[in-house]
Amino acid sequence: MEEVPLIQMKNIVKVYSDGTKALKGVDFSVKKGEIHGLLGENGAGKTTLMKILSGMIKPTEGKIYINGEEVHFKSPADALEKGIGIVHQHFTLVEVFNALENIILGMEGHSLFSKIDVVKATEKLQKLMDELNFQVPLDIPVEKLPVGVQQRIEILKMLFRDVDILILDEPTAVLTPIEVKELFRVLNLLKSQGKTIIFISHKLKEVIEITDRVTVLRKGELIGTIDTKNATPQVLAKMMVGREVVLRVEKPPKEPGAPILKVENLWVKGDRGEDAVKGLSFEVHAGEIFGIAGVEGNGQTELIDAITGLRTVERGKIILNGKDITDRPPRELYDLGLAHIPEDRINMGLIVDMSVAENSILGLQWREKFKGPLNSIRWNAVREHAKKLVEQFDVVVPGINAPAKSLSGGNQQKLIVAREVSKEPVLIVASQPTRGVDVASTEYIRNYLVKLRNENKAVLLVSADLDEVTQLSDRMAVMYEGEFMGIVKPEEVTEEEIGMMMGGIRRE
Amino acid sequence: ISDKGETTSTPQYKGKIAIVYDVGGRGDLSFNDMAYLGASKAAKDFNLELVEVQSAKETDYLQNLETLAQRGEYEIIIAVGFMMTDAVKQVAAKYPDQKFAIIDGFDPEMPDNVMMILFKENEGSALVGALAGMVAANDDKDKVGIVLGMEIPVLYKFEAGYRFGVSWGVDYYNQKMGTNKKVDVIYQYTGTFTDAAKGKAAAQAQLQQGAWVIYQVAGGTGVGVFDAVAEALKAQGKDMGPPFAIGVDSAQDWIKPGIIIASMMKRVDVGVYTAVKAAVEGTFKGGVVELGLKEGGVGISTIEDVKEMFNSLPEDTKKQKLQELGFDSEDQLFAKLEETRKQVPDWVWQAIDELKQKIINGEIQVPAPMDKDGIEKIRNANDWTEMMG
Amino acid sequence: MNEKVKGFLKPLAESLLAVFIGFFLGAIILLAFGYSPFEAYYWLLRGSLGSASGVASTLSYATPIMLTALTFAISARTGIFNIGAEGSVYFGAIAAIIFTNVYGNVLFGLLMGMLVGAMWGLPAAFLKVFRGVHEVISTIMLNWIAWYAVLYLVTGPYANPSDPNKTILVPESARLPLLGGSNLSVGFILAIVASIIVYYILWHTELGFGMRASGMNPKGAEYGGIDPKKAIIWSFVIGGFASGLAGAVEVMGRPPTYAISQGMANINGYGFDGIGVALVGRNHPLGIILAAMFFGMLRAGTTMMQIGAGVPLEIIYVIQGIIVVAVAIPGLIDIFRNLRRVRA
Amino acid sequence: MSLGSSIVPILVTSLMAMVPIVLTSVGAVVSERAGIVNIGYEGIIMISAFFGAILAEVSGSWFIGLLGGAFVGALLGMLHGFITVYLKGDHIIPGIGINLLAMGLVPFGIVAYWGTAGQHQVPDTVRVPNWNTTYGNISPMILVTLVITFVTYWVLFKTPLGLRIRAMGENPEAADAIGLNVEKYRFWAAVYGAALAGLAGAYISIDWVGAVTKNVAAGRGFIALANMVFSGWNPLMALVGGFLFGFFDTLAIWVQSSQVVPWQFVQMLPYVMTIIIVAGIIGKVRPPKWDGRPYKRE
Ligand SMILES: Nc1ncnc2c1ncn2[C@@H]1O[C@H](COP(=O)(O)OP(=O)(O)OP(=O)(O)O)[C@@H](O)[C@H]1O
Ligand SMILES: Nc1ncnc2c1ncn2[C@@H]1O[C@H](COP(=O)(O)OP(=O)(O)OP(=O)(O)O)[C@@H](O)[C@H]1O
Ligand SMILES: [Mg+2]
Ligand SMILES: [Mg+2]
Repeated sequence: MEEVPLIQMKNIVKVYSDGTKALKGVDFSVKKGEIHGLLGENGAGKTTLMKILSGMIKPTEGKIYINGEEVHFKSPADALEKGIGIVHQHFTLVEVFNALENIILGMEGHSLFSKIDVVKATEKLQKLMDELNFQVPLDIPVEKLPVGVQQRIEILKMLFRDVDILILDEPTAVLTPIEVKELFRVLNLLKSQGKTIIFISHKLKEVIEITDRVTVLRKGELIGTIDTKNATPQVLAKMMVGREVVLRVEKPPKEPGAPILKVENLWVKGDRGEDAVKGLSFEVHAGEIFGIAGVEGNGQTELIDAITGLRTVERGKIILNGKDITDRPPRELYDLGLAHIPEDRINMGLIVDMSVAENSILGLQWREKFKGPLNSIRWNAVREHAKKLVEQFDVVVPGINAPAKSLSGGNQQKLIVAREVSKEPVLIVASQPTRGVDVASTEYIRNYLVKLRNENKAVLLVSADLDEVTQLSDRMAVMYEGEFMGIVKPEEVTEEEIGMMMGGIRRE
Repeated sequence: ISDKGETTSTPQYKGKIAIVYDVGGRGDLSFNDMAYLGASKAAKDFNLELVEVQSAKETDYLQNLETLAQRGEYEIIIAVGFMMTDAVKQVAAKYPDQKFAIIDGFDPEMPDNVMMILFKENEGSALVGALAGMVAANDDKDKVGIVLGMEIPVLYKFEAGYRFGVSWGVDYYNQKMGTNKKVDVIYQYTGTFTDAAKGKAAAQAQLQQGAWVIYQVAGGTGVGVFDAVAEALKAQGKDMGPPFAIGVDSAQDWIKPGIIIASMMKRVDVGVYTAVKAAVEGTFKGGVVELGLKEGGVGISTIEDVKEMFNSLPEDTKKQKLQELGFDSEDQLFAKLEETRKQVPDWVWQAIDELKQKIINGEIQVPAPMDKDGIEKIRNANDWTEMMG
Repeated sequence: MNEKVKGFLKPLAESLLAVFIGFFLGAIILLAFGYSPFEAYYWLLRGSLGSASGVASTLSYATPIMLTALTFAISARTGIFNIGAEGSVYFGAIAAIIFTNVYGNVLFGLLMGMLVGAMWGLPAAFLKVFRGVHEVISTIMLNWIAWYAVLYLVTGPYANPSDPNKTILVPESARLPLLGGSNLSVGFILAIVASIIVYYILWHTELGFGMRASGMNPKGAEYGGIDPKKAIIWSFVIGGFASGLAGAVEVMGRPPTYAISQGMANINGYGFDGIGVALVGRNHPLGIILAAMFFGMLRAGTTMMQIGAGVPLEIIYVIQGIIVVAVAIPGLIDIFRNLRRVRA
Repeated sequence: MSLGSSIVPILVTSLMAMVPIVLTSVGAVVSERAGIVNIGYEGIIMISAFFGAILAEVSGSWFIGLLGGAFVGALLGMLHGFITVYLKGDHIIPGIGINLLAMGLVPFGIVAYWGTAGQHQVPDTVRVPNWNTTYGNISPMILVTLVITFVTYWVLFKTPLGLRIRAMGENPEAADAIGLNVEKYRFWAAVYGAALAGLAGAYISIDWVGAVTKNVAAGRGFIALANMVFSGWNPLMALVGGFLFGFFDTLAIWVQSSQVVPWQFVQMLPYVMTIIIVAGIIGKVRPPKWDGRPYKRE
């Protein structure tokens, strides 16, 4: 007799209000007591599917069954009611609240108007933490806690609600290897207690290590579900990407030229006043791609911000082409030959409400060829410029007067790359240049970075995608808590060595 | 009412007159209402249709007057308030055949189709000042108060007249009783004509400092003055002064019976009536018409005045007000007002009459400063004779 | 091109719908108090558009609120809610009076009015940029401060010795010429020109590019080599110019007064009316020209509305308020479309 | 009489003047703690003062008048909440609209309903009974204001409801994710804020000054907003700030009689103080993170 799955999602379709078709009829089922992996590239629809299962959003079409019984979730409350809890990819914590407040929020345990019984709540939580041997400080505002601890709070928040089904959306993306190990211990413990876990990740090895079964999505479609014991990284990768060969970039050997960017003993503070970059020194040469790898949140953002003039430097010096550019505004840097592909294209790289044409001159608007008399902008020249960029880089746009927000993510990124290259820079700072970008565009952008290097430009590349860094870089560094764990040539290190550096072990 | 504004003249009326109110508007229980009183009385007496136009802002005056003048169908257009002076001047020049009257407005170059009706508020204020001064002295108090609106020079005439009257009244008392009392005037420009809360706070401050009678010259802000005095009385378990408040412009006594002992009446109604009468009877002449005590243009309110003012209200409003005040009939209201006045000895009222006569026959001249220096001189003067000089 | 037209038509339609809602609810209120809305609106229209002088007064009313609306709009485009136009109007007016009495020249008066108005924009700008004070709070406070400061000048040092009810007059040599014997001065044309200049600045200059970019996305603007702080300061300054001009025009070109009257009754309230105009005009200078003329029409029509239909003029403010609340409803048009669909 | 011996009457007047500002500020604190900005309190105070007086007169009961004022405020809060919470509209614009509306509706209503222009005095019989002292009246509303302030503080910072409200203003996504109905909490917080402003309006018209004038709020709605910022979004501090405003306003009137400085400058003082305080203190206080931002789930 066929066992009834705990969760069954049938023919799920999701069309977002802007017309994006995120899911195109996906079937998904999970058995009780298993750890079920959900795998897929960026934008495959993993998060969307889980948001539907957790009641955050409603499917455009499709049915959900829990224990064989159809359910209609109007809100997360309904899903929690059925024992389904989710830890989101982007944490949903109230930053000024402490862990206790975050965890008991909505579950305070008595009438809305009576005093919160902190002692009782603490006791209950402490018991839970002791059971799992999974501790967090309860009385410190969570914004002061490291991300690893924040994630524990998120997990405890769900366990406090006695969920039977725990969904974790890319929980390991921000964790060090040691923290990952600890997380896996707890997940196995929970499984032994009879809980069901859905585990989302891009990381094949992790999925193979922790899950019982894996479901793979690609571009909003179900590719299939297999038992993990039958899976190899090669099989999964093929399902995920849809072709056998993983991206390869042609990179002819090249002698680096003179140093273009020099960073000397750089100290930079993060948003919360902590030292995010701690005394970094390095050089990037002409005709070289210098890659920086590492788990996100280890100071990469602050480093790039400082170099590109968006964050003040605490101590140290930045020199571009022989000129001291420490704490100079972006405008001056661009005039000195800097181009910057920022990690956040929606909030930084583009003014998404402005047109493609307007965006095509962001950071160049004062250049001679766009300027007319009386501080005016020569829109004809701008439009020509935009048309040229769009053609050269094959950016798919409804029209150059269309707002940038109407472009797909990949095309937005291409537009940014095109514009930055049009600055005719000597140094390109590229931060997560292919995040959330489809395979074809990824290939294009990576090859373009190599082309720039071949044209004797200096490229500083920051990426959380280890493959990207190792494939593109001539030299690479691994960043950990604001410091470099070592600067190496990619072909001279093993993946294990890099993994250790990412986990904070310095290489001598 | 559908053809109310059409140019076809309505057969049952002999003609039309128009009145333009200033931003205070009809129903202010004060200045504009007095104008209405005069206009409606004239309209009735001379069988005229009355058209009323309200102004929301100062910039409306020109347009309101011009719109009316353009129609060329009014016997006279009456502009209520000095703020309209410039507008009247301009429109009158453009429409020389149209007769105008302006209340409170003066301009030396005004065209001669405009009658400028001015009032000697200083004279009226002197009478209520004398009342205040004598009541205070008689009750052995040494302070009276005046709460004014925004500090604009028109108000200096009120302040000066009041100060003059207080000083005269105390002097009268001292001579009568052989004493040597002094009564100071606490004054306060609240900076607003509309915030009753400010008026109340100002009056409270004055009462706390010992003011025994408070004269309000502050429009909507004055409402708070009445309330503050009422409260102070209530705190002493009284429903009748002293301390008293004094009203302004119209006979406001009925608004808070027992609390307002009298009002400085500015007979805008008389002015308006005079102008309409002149226009209708063909005796209209441009230029200044100044109405003081002598002409009955200002004065201290009598019970009769209050009755007239009260009766000019629409019947519904009257009923509603009586009910709000807690009276069954008008008679009850007026009885209460009579009683209020009895709180003050008869000789005080007689003395006020005496002052009035002296002003009328020119024996006494009440100062009327028009600027800051002028009022400063009055404030610093030692007694009323010094003020006159 | 097509997108541009569409981007223009929808807001226009929404504003028209808001106007319709305002009139509709206004009619209900009129009916509730026993007035005839048809008569009221008939006389309103007739008074404002039915004659040459009606049109002139419509445009006279439109002039200052068009300028103060520009103040609001240019800052809104920079992501700022500047409600401090009121204060700049006061200062612009008093400056025009003071300086034309020093040197009786039209251009000089306008210039000084604008300059002082713009300077009054600076405190709020600096508080925002350097101290992080929210501009809604600071401009509200600064409006009060401006009110008392200018009131002091009006009643004190610059009171008119021969007519204490107002300030000294703008000398004849510094008065704005009137158009064709009407009461409408060239101030109206200045306001139109100012609108076009603001349009030009916002959409055709590097400065405007930076301002709009900062308004939509300050982080992106900074990345794009724009200093959002500078953009904010400029938005206050340009806004101050417009409101200062409004004040100057009111005293230099609004017969019969040519002065500030006591209580500043002839120059107050324009700042707040301007916000409504800007919102109905969708913070677009061209929309503002239309909206200002519409609001001017409402004001100009009230005289005839009173004479003809006996309706209290405050109803006009009620209608204005309803229109602005309606404008605040996002996607008004879509909501109506859906309603229609539901009913059909 | 020296200023020193005037201290008791000044304090009494200050307490009475404090009530509308504190009520409105405390309401605004709750609303903004839940993330809803409303700059229409000025208009709400005006409209509620008007309808509060009508309701008191019609019913013959001051109690109904106060409740009615709060109720009318609540209705306007619902309008604001509907636009900002459910339709995800801008938070500033509806407030501007409500203020404009009030500037027309109240003068129009005074003429249309009572037949007097610019002002209407509320009869003593329907005014809130006060304790008459020789230093001035003391209204029970002072006590009510204190109670409301302390209870609001307690609820906001000690109870589950408060925890939830604050979560809505800091991170509605977090609240949403654990099954709390963000829209419901935000909406009712906006209504609560407006209802307290409505109560403040009714207090002005049927208690404190006993009159409805066409400018009955006289800027107090705006002062209350400034006071809310000053308080760091904390009801207890709002009480302190509101008292200080009342105090300085009253003091200005007492000091003014001396005529040492032009009165205009004395009147300016509270506003200058606000700016100085807000500019100086703002570095330390921070508004709720999602204050004024519509929350959309998708
Ligand atoms: N709120 C939204 N509105 C419109 N489109 C959206 C929205 N959220 C996600 N999408 C789109 O839906 C698609 C699926 O997104 P989803 O977040 O589910 O992907 P994912 O598999 O979780 O990717 P990642 O690995 O990057 O987290 C993408 O194309 C994304 O751009
Ligand atoms: N708001 C919008 N207005 C107009 N067109 C839009 C809008 N959003 C998306 N589109 C169009 O719909 C198409 C699909 O967009 P979508 O974001 O789903 O792309 P995608 O498949 O995720 O691509 P990518 O991998 O590049 O992100 C794009 O061509 C885009 O131009
Ligand atoms: Mg995801
Ligand atoms: Mg995409």
